[in-house]
Amino acid sequence: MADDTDMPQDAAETEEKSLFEAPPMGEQERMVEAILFASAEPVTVKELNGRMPHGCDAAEALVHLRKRYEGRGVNLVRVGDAWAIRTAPDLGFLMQKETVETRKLSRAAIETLAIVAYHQPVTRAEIEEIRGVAVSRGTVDQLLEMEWIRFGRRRMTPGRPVTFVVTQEFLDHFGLESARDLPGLKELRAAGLLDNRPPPGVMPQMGEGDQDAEEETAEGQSELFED
Amino acid sequence: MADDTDMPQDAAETEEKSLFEAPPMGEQERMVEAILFASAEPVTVKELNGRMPHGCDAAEALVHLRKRYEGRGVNLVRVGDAWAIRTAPDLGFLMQKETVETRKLSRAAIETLAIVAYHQPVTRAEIEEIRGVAVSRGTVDQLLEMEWIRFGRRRMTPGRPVTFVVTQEFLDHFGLESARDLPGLKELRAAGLLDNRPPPGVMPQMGEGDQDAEEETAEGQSELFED
Amino acid sequence: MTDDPEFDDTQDTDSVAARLAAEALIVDVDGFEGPLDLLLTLGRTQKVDLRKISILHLAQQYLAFVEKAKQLRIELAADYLVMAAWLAFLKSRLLLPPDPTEEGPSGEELAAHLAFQLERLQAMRDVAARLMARDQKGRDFFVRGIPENVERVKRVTYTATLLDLMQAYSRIRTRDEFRPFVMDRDRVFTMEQALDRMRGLIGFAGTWTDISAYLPDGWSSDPVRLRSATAATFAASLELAKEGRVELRQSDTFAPIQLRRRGESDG
Repeated sequence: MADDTDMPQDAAETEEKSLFEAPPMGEQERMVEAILFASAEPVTVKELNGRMPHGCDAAEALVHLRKRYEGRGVNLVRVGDAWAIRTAPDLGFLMQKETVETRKLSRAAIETLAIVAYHQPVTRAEIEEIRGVAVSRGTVDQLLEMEWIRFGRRRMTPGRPVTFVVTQEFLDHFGLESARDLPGLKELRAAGLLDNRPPPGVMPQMGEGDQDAEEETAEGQSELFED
Repeated sequence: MADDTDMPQDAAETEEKSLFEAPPMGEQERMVEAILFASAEPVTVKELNGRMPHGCDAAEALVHLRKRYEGRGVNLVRVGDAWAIRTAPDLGFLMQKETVETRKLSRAAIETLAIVAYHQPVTRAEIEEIRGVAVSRGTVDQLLEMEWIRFGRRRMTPGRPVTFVVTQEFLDHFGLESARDLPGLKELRAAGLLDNRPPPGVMPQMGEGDQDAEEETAEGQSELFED
Repeated sequence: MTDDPEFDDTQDTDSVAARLAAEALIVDVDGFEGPLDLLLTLGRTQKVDLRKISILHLAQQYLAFVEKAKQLRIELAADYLVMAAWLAFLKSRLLLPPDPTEEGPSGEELAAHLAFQLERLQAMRDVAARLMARDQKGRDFFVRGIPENVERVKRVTYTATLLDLMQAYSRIRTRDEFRPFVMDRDRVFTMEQALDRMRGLIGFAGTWTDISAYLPDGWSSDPVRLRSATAATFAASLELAKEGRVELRQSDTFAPIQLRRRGESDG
């Protein structure tokens, strides 16, 4: 189209003729394409014809061009009685630029996460029991969405409640090989992370529904306490 | 997410995999097409990749897309590290309506621009040495304002003079893929006309009239004139 | 010295040569961008490749120009005179046999550099013209007329450190450990207690009764105890309404909340 390299010998004659004859359809299509691309607003067929050389048929060129853009990343669309090139509707998501903002996890979320990590597999009721307050759906959803916790097996107790466990993603984020690597209470205390020193001999009471968790963590912790 | 409690392990794995599998190249080409059509400014490959789904290869998609638009009414052009869609230059006659009236540049501004383009990074003193006259502040300001030149790194010589380089906007404006494609660059280099050849011994100092320039460039100049 | 004469003012070589012959060059002195520009114009009159230019001849031309200006009492800018002095010095160096005791660059070296400067300036002017002759954006080719704005989407990611995690856990467990010691249960009336109490009483609540009537005895004098009992009783009422055992009503905001047993017939 662009390369009319094989111009006939009698170029002068052709040129003179072309003053009266419309350019080939391929050329007209290019013209419509360029005009629609550069225009600040949709262009009517009438205006296209007005801007193109005499004898052009913008309406026909539009038909060809529309076909050419079918299924492409941009399409030729009709806006009233005018035409414009627009992003294909399915690619609208590309017209967004994401900026990521990092925030600290809320206290409720970090506490819930800590309970899942130390007591997994743990049911929602057990989390509430340990925290002493209800766990909002939003908090659990947030942790699920972050892929730090996931659903574990259902507990084989009446109501078959779902349990939560931490994910590999969680372990990766916190640089742990397994949840068992989490320091136990004694270690936390030694590190000064427990503000209040309970009377000696008093061990933390787990929630009553917490049998599994108790079993699971006891081992992990005693292991840690050995050194 | 909430209800895939009983999702088998391998199903989860497949889903994770597909998140990291790039869309087919044809789809990637459409995406690049949509992004470039939507932008009046050139878009870098890096930004394209950032906006496209994970695993996409914008550089390869660009190769295909460029071919697709060869000879069309709009073309894919490279501008430095970035890409843009521009109307074909031979159709400029259709765009009287879109034509932007640019401020007429003075001869001094045009020569200064050429010197920056061919000698970049170049200090003000070097521009003055080449032109044989002081460069007025207005000339440099005009080129900076048009975003055709910008400040480059300071020269690591006494006085640490600032240098000027041409911008992506300059390349875009003159339809250059890179500063290496400047017309006649090779010939000039071959003829040694781009060498920084210090004048031997005593030569009259150029551009003595301009106080500003004098202050700013005194050190740069003396450096150039010392041997 | 002015810096920005119009670009279009570039002189046609032939006409300049003609005017030089007529010494009209001097009238045009303001049109030159300094001595180098003038030298380049003079050099072009030699009608040879700039690389073969005779610098000696050029120096003579320039000095003749300055001489003429003096005769015509035309004020030349200082840099034209500096250049004249330097060219006079260069001319003498080029004409006299080299003095081996003299320091500094030879006349040939100085002349070669001047020739280089002239050639370089001419080259820059040529490429500047070629650059401006290129297709230009907004004149020959055009950008997208309806660019789409890229919407900025802010995505928030949450993060926490291992320390946060451990501190949170410590906080919870510490609270657990101290619960028996710190909780002042004397002043707390729980919902369970209220429920137990109300379950026993609602059987008799056939007519609308203010729920405050269900407060336990001895809990209404101390404000803290009253608040706890009221809250527990209200929560228990809601629970019972949820179970379908009672009905609740309130005529207005802050109006008394009334309760009555739900009859089997309503069920």
